[in-house]
Amino acid sequence: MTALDAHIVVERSGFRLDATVQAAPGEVVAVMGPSGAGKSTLLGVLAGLVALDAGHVRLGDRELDTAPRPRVRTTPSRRGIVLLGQEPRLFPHLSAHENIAFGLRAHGATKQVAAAEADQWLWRVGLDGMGSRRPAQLSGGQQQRVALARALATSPDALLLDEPLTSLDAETAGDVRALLHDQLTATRSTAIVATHDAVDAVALASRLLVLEEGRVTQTGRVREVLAEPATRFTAAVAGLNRVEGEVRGGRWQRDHVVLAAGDAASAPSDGTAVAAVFRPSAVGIDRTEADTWTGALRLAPSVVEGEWLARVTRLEQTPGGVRVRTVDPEVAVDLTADRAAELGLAPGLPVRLRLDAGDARFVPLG
Amino acid sequence: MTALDAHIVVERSGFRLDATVQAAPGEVVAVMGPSGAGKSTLLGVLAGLVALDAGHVRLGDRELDTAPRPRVRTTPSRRGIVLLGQEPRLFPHLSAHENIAFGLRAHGATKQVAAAEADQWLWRVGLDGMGSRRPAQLSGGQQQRVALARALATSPDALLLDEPLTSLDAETAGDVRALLHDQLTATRSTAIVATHDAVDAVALASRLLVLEEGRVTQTGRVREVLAEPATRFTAAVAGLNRVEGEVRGGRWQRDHVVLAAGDAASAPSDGTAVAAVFRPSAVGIDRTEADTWTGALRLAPSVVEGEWLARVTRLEQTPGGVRVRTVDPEVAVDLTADRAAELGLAPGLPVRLRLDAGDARFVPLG
Amino acid sequence: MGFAPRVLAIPAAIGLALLILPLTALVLRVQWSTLWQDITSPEALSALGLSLTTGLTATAVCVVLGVPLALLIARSRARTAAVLRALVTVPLVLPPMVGGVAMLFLFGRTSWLGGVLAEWGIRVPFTTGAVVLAQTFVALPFLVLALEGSLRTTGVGYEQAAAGLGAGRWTILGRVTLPLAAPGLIAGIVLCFARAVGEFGATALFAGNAPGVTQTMPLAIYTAFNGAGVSQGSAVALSLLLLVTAIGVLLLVRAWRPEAPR
Amino acid sequence: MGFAPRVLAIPAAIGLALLILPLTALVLRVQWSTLWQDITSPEALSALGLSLTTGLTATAVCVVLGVPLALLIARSRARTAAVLRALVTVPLVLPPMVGGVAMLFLFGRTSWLGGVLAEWGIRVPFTTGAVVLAQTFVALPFLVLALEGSLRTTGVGYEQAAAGLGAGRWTILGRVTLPLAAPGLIAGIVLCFARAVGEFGATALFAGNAPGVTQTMPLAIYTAFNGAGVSQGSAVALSLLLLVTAIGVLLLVRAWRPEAPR
Amino acid sequence: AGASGDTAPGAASGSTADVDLSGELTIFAAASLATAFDELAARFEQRHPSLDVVPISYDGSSTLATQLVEGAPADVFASADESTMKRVIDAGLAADPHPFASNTLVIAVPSGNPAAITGIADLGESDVTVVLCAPEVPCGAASATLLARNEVVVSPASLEQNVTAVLTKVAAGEADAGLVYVTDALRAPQVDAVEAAGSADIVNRYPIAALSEAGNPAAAAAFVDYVLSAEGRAVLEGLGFGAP
Ligand SMILES: Nc1ncnc2c1ncn2[C@@H]1O[C@H](COP(=O)(O)OP(=O)(O)OP(=O)(O)O)[C@@H](O)[C@H]1O
Ligand SMILES: Nc1ncnc2c1ncn2[C@@H]1O[C@H](COP(=O)(O)OP(=O)(O)OP(=O)(O)O)[C@@H](O)[C@H]1O
Ligand SMILES: [Mg+2]
Ligand SMILES: [Mg+2]
Repeated sequence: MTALDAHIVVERSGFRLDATVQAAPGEVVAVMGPSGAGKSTLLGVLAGLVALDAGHVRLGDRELDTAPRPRVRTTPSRRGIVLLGQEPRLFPHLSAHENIAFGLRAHGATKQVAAAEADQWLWRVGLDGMGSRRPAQLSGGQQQRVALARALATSPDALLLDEPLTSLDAETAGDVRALLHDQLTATRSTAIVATHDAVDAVALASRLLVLEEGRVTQTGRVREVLAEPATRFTAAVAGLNRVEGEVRGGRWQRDHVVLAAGDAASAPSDGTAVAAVFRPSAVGIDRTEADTWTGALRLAPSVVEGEWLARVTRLEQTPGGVRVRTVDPEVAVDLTADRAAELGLAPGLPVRLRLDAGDARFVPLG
Repeated sequence: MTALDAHIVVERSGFRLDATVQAAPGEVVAVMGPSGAGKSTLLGVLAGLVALDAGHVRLGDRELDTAPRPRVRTTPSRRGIVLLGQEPRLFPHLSAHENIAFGLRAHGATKQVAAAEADQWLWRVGLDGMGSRRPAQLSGGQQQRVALARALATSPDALLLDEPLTSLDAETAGDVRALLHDQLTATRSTAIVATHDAVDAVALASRLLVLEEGRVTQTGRVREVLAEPATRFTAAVAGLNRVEGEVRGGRWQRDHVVLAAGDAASAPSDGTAVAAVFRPSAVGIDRTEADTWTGALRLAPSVVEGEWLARVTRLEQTPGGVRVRTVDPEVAVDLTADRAAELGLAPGLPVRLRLDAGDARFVPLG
Repeated sequence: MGFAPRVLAIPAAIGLALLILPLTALVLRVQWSTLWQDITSPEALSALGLSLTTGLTATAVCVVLGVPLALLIARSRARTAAVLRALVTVPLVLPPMVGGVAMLFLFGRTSWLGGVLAEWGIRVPFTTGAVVLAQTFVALPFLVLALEGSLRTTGVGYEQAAAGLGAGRWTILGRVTLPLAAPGLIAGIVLCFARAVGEFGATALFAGNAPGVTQTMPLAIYTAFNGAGVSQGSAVALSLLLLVTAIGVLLLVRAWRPEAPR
Repeated sequence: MGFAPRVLAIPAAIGLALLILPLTALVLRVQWSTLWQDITSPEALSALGLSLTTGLTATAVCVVLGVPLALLIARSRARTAAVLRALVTVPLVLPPMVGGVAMLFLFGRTSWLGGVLAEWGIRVPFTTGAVVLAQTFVALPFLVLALEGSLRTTGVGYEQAAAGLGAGRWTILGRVTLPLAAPGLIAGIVLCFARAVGEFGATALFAGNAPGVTQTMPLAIYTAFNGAGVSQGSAVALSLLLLVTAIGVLLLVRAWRPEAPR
Repeated sequence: AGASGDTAPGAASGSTADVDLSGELTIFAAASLATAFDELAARFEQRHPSLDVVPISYDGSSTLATQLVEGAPADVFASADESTMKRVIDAGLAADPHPFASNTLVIAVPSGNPAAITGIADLGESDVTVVLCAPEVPCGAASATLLARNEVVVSPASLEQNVTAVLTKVAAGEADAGLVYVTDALRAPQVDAVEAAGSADIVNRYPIAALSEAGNPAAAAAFVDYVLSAEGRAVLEGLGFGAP
């Protein structure tokens, strides 16, 4: 049995969303995707704020929406679904406390109960004593927490959260994430959480759905998706390099990059398209003997397994050190700040990259 | 010479901001702090949107604000400072293109120039072809990018960015971060960037200012601050454990946790307060022989250097595996998902933690 | 003046002066000797009572009919909204007297509707009900247009948020839509009540000028003005009475401002 | 009806009917035989021309004075705003006839101001200028109150964003504040123009009724209505003419909607 | 009170005084009759204690006529001119109107007569600001005739909608002179009257009629009779109205 089962098609000029979403009762599904992929639109359809152009939305055994015909459209308040939108949209004329109570009252709580619960929720999101403030008198992160409390407090059949933890600092985000996790688990809510942070997806959801340009490009258990990203985007989310190539004679190859493909060698036949997935920190980096790209190419030995020449395109400072981005193929390399200083890298320079095939995972392309 | 020099005091019921900010010409300063610490208020004062209760704001050799008397208050448009607020507040009645051109026009560009530049900026933030859309027809991340382009396009003397990269996915955020970095470097803009992400601070800023409850708790070069966090908050941002204790006889001690304090032993005298800082992944974890906390305590040997008993309070799924939070003292431990499953941890269980003193850094308390 | 150019204080002051100076001139001409007598005469008080009763009733009717109408227009597509707005604007343009004639033509006994009503024994014109009807007719557009402006400015974002939280339509209306449009609603109610209380032309024709039944303050002022010669003393006195009372009522309306945004 | 309860369509329809049916009744009584003659008579056309000129001028004056005044009120603290709003509301409540007398008291040659003006050789009453003045006096509150409602609803968030981008006060006013309050501004202009064009009482007393100089349409209609003639045919015809013209102008105002939000 | 009117219907008024009238009496009267009819109604009510004279509705004659045609409930209608009364008669609402008073024009000037107006010829002077009633309304029609007879050409500053408007402008000192009815000039304290040559020939007559749909026909007839009676006439004359 599925709690939520939807096939959603929305047509807009220059954009088409066509996605299937399913969630078992009590299951939390994370939705990730690049900016503009259609995450908010998807949630908007489920909440009844965006009209369906084709498909259906089912919750439990109720048909909430169908289109194009017979056209059914259940009004948002009758869906038993609560949406926390990407813009929190706290009611500016109500205090933080009244904002939280609003959701509770809308779900039928009496005045007293709503007031008492709202107090509790304020405390839970760390805003004890700020209940009487208007949203305009709260900081961005405080507003975000009130909005989250307002949505969570309603404990609906299904909860839709659109980037619930943005504008929170690491520490507060951690606390709120734990609160959210506990609440979702305790109420056994079916929930869909759109997020940009793999940390949220892993911590909150059991399944991950990757949406790109309106289509689902990958779906599965969160850790599995992150470990075997099917697209560049998912690899970036997981913080991994992903290079597409093919397997020939037990070796994985992409242009002049060749790796000994251990288990990928069991692929049915030569020429299978396979992506190599590896962590940026697993890649070794060295200056080449020559100072210029053409010089480096001239000096380059013929293809060596696990080693290749690359050109630096960008250096990015990261908390752990420096991330070096190279082409072709596009590979990111992490190294410590000391090592980066020692190498004296700069965009445009040629470098020699090394990768132990054991550090790579080979994923056949779907 | 400093480009920006401000001492900012703002009084509000239950909140007092009292902070000094300085930035050299062309310097980028990151401001981090918990939700509600006063970051947006600080930027609001610099931009002239929030009134100063005491102190001053100087830009170059111009006195922009002084208070309480003589009270000077320069109108926002005369400051040569541009603020990208936490809420992007794109003008709903103008298209994306017109929104970007608005900032340019406000800075005196002619219509043609503004239009041409706006086109370029749309392209730079990856929104080519979406220029004619109204903000309501853009996704959250697209709006954020338009707002950023609108602010950057003006190339002002000083730029204030309040969480410029929220609601962007990892990949887009990376691209925009690089764009922002290039732009700040190329125009040698003095900039203050409020952010919740250490990645932003490291990539964009040379100095970091940590603001907590309205006060500056730490300031310095970004990497140094992150390496030697002076508060729990900063440690959380840097992803580190920070435990305060004291040095006695060449050993660092906090309750029943004792570490051999190598270089901290050179501290002037015994009893000096010193914080131990270490990565969660550097901590080893094991089940105790006993299944209950009291049982574990009973069985515990006397104090052993580099080992202590702790109780699990929370388990958090992370992309890398599992983070185990323990008390007392509060220490987070990272371990792989496999290892976590093998240990069968749960909140409330006692565990034995191990830390090699070589993995810890000892920071005397200021 | 917030972020507005400061020189605008000059036209603002001129505007205010234009509105206030004539009233000052009026007050200066008040005959203080007879003022008390004029405003406490039984006719004056009965007219005042009638004005307040009918004015408040008409305002209530306008709220009941006008708020839905404003919502309808504000949430219609641009084209439909334009047509509806034009229809609502029409009665505004009409000199009120013509409005009164029109209502007489609609409800009078020579009309079809008037005939039907007469058969049921209902006579609309020349009753206190007719006063309320006339006032509603002239005042309704003000409420609708002022509120519609605010409703459109507010947009549907917060309504969506409320719907996303599972709030029903009535809850959204009462707790979100109207409170957020409160400045416009209050402006509308003020305009509406002021127009209803000051209404003269349509009432004079459609309801008549029967003291105690349909003679509201403006009609009493008109009668005093026309009848008692040109001393205008009592007309001015009555005007002041009307003014003070209406302002009093309006200040009460202002005081009721449940949840003002920002 | 957006997120509003659907049953509200019923009162909305009733409200609309109340506004439209009387006009239908009026149209039904038009004497088609003399209609063309009535509305093309030189007097009618001159009155119409005068009405349009003065109405548009008065509206322009109202915009120039009223927009700053609305801004002043909308961006004042609650207490100041309440006082200012009450002052602006006063002229609304006054029957226009009394307003006319008040203006006569202010600008008439027996008054101090009138005396000063007379010394400079300026006479205000009996001139077209007086018509504009009277219309401005009665119409200004509508613009101010309707716009103020919208300005307050919009808030200062976007103005802050614009200031944060370095925009000057005039830019903010022209490109942000007014476009965002456009629904209210347009509602205000519509109310203002409609009230100015329909204005009768104050004009009649303050400006008089000289054809070609101060005889606007409502005065012409009133004259026709009170005329010795046996039927009000020409009064009705003139009313229709006024109506159609005013609606035409208002539709033009609507068409001008530079940058409508949402 | 003796009945000595020159028209027959009023003759019986003395005797009807004894008839016991009861119920309500509703009167519609032209605005310029306000003072006179308030007085008359009060006296009439005193004579007939069980009769309740509803406060009189005053307005422009034309407005009242329109209302009567559309069904306004009234027993008596007193109009300021005969053509308006004709509209009511044409609608079948009244049968025989009786003129009960008349009025003539005078020149109204602000008190003190600042422009030193001495006669109708002065109204033609170009430096004199004159306001008149609009020719469409009765007093305007009379004014036009009067001026034409005296061959005076006036360029009025304004053609007012009614007498009150003329008086207001004169009283405010805004106009130097205006043509109004005698009764109006008498009522206005800040206004002096100057005789207009030939005005006696141009008389405006006020007709009164009991309405055929009157709810209280007896009282209506009695009131009409009372107005026409000597006592009624005396009251009217006291306020400046002439004989019909
Ligand atoms: N009202 C609208 N009209 C037309 N297009 C729209 C509208 N709203 C959104 N879009 C477009 O639809 C696409 C999907 O938008 P959506 O808001 O669902 O993206 P998203 O995945 O939530 O992105 P983000 O991560 O930036 O919030 C985008 O390309 C956007 O530009
Ligand atoms: N208008 C206001 N009136 C009163 N208090 C306010 C107002 N605005 C903000 N505050 C309070 O001032 C403090 C600082 O707010 P500020 O917005 O500067 O925080 P912040 O550091 O930007 O937080 P965040 O990371 O959540 O955006 C908060 O405690 C907030 O509640
Ligand atoms: Mg989104
Ligand atoms: Mg902030």
